[in-house]
Amino acid sequence: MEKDRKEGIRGMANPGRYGIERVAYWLMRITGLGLLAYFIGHIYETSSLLDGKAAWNSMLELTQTTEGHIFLALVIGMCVFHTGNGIRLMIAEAGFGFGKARRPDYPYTPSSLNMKNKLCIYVSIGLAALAMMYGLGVMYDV
Amino acid sequence: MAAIFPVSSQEKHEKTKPSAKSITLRISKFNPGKDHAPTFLEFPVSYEKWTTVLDAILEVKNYHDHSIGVRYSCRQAMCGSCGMIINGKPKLACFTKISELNSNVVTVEPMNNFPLIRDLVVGFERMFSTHKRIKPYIVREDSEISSGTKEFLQSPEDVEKYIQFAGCIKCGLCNSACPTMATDSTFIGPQALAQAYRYIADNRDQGKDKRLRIIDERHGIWGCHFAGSCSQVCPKGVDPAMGIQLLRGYLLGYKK
Amino acid sequence: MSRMANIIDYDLIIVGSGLAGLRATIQAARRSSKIRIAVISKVQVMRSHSVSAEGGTAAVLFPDEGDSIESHIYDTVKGSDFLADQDAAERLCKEMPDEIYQLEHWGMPWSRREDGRIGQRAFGGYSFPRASYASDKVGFYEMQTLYDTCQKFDNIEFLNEWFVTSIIQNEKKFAGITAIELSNGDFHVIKGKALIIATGGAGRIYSFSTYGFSSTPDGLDMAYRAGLALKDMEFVQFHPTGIMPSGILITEGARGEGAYLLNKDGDRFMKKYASKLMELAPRDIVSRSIMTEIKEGRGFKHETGVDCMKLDLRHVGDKIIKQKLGGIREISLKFSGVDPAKDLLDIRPVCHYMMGGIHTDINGASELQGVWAAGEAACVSIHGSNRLGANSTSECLVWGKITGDEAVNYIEKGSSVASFPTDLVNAEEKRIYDGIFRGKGQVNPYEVRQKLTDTLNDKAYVYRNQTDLLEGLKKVRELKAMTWKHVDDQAKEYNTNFSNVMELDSMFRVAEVVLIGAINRKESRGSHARTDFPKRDDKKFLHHTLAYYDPEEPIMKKHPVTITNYKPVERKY
Amino acid sequence: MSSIMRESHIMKIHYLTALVAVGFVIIHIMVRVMQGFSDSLLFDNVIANYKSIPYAIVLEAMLILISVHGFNGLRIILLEIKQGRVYENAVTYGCLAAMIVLIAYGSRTIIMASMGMV
Repeated sequence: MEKDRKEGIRGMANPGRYGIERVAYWLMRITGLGLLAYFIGHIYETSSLLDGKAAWNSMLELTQTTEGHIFLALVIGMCVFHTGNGIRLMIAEAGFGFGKARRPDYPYTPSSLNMKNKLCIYVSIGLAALAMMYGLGVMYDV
Repeated sequence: MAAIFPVSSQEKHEKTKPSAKSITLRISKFNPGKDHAPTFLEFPVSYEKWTTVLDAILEVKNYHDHSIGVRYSCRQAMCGSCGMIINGKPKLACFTKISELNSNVVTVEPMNNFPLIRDLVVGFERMFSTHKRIKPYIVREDSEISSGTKEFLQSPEDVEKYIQFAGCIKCGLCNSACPTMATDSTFIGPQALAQAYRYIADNRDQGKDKRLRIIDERHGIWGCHFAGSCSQVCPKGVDPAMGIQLLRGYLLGYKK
Repeated sequence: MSRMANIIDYDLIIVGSGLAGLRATIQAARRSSKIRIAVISKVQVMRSHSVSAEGGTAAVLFPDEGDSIESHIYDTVKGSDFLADQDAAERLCKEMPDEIYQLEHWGMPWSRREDGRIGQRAFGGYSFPRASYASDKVGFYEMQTLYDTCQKFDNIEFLNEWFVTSIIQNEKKFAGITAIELSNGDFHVIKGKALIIATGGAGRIYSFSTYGFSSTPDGLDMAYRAGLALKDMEFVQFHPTGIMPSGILITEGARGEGAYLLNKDGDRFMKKYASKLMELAPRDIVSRSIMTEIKEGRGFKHETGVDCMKLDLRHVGDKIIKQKLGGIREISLKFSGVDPAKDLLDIRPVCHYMMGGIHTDINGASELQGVWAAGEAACVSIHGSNRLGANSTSECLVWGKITGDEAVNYIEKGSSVASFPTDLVNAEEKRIYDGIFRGKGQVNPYEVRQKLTDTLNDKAYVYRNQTDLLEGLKKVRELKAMTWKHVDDQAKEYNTNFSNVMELDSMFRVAEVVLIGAINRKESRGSHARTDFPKRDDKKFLHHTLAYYDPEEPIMKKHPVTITNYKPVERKY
Repeated sequence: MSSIMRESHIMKIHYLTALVAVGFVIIHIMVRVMQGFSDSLLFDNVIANYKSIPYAIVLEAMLILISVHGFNGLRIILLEIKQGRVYENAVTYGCLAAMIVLIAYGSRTIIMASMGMV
């Protein structure tokens, strides 16, 4: 057993025991990593331009599949969530949106976990879902 | 363990009387000096509506298994000794009533993200040293009085600005819940950061720049990603997450 | 010697890390950065029970508004039922204002008045509202301020969770201590030039107690075994308002903010017993009044079957309660399920403080050269037979500072011990390892502890009498004779079974001193109320009680009370 | 890296790159959607896009901003997962190197395509 008994990645990733803020934290990481992976892939994908039309078209064939479209829809979702939640974090991390510090009354409800923040998280998730649907609509010309 | 006899056979101890309500208490036992892996011991415990998890653990320690290692003292959520994981979440044992857990099984384990000493007892050396690192005292030249000195004036509103963060009892629950501390044992942690804010927000203090410099490093304040778990588990309403975000306002230049 | 591998060396050893211990630590550390200080405690720093002090710290801060040092001294002496040493009380009251301001300069979050000055509230037995407060967590904030201020110094070392077992001396001088490091079970010898004992009170010898579990008499007992006298141990303060069923303290500050005590008829019965101060009479009087009401059938029954009384905070209002009494609001909501703004609290007198302690002079010096005692562990005696609320944190601060200074003076004079007495270390090792750790027996020590503490509760509570006290002593001795001295957990690491049995061992010796002192004092004075001797008897008993250790039975002696300006008169409130 | 820069400076960059990149990404997507999604993917249309210098500049800026933001994010996550001098240096310089390589590789596409070297 490790000396520090750190919870480890499983503890970090397990969002179930705490509130929606912990879920948001976890989604932020996953979407960030996902977007970075997509971004690297996208750079590689577009580099096929330089090898001419045939190379470009065969690359397109690889990505213009059902799986490719679902993946792209996911990327849109990740992008929207990461942006929405990211803006929330930037505002919060600058110290705005908690009201004032004050003597707390039992039972304690931390004002950093307030409705404004929770709402922003839910809205970010909602917007991500809408954007994914819209994206799929565009890709399938609905 | 030797058999334990009652003091006299007629006088049965009151506390061992079976009551209508009872739960199974599962206690994590692990002595790194002797054992290879943690095991759980299970004990039936009867309870009343005011029985706390600490009461239950001590009942077991006093009458069933003397060897249970547990740290406790004030039993009124002021000393911060009895932080542990109760049914999966970091809580103070003395501040958690069995009746409010709504569970027939209560599992207690040592806090995560701290080195284990034995059973439910963890080592606090690192947390105490990070607390020391952020200079948790009033920094100013005239902080020692001479005869005839009166107080620095401070309005009730000035006190409100930091009093929330002065409630920290150093129980370590926030550090145990923190997702960054789950993998990064060099992270300064919500406990120390909240205390850094407590002193910076105090209008008697002049140590802001020194403290900001200390926390503005690789495993410093930016290791916080505002998952809010620290504030969720804090038994005293300290809200470390808020303190940390307010600190960042200074570092990002929004606040002077 | 097999175990004696660990010898550590410091200049100043402070045992106990509560208010008095930390105040002494800072005083010594700021006097000289060359002095190496060890703060040793069986709990971690900030876990000492000082953190649970609630109501306030008494000091005269507003002489311009009608308060005076003189009045504080007289209130303290009168509160003590004239058993206090008046020179000590005077010193306390004179030094206190500076202590309040010093704490404030170190960051103490005192509650403030609108004009920005430190707020004070009314407290029992005072003729002026002079309890400086920080909502109702005064002890906690004071501890935090002192602990945090300790972090400034590099010559302080905290030995957290070391259980000190004995004082080692040679040629009537302090030489060192022995201690067990709880985390790994190692036995250490710590040499030092000076020792300050600040181990607090011993209220866990009572089962219904506001004290934390760690407030056992091992510190007092260690001094007692080393030949130091315990003074006035029969005076145990019962705080009127311990909440049912846990016994957690509901601060006197609640009554300071206006709470009423009500009996079954809905009467504020205190008007019968202290028509002027009512609920804010000194604690001994209020506790006796509650017990009298209960005895005369005007009490309540708590659902546990125990008699109790009601505390009414409803008219104080939610706003004030939240602002000034947030701590007790939390306690009553959590532990008793009662909102003080809406319902009455069930309360009962509860063991809260020991006026007695290690016998010291006015400088906190004990009878052994190089050893001082401060705080509740010491008996200077400021509180005589009954302490006023808010004077205990004051005492911790003032005598913490005084003993810190005195110890540094002593160290700087360069007095040292000729040779280190290893035979005493051997004897101590034998006592704890052969006598306790490897002891044999069948009786459950925890059950014995419960019975011992129940006995004190039953037989030496608010009202006492000869029959009860003698029965109590007999019962305690019967329990002591049982085979409870054994440790079933033989592990080295964090063995609290071992420390619990050592604590129990010390509880027996100190409980005996409490009971014998109470039996000998055939009068009623302050907290010691005898139904068979209901009057104070200044002719025979205007003296302190000293108890010296003897393996058979404590040797009891008398010690004169210092009276300077105030002749004993009848107490009326 | 953190010996050269304070962590708060890095975080300011992290926030700023994110905000600006969001703006450019919106432009990027709008341009594509206005063209019609499938049409926008046709080889000739894509090359035509690249040849518009303002659009190429948008792409290049986006490439740099997202690379900086993304690899800094990756660095933060990796530094929190494990600690130690060697590991931390490897992560820091590894991320920096990866960032540079990706920017160089992407720039090659943008520059060559916009200059018509296809």
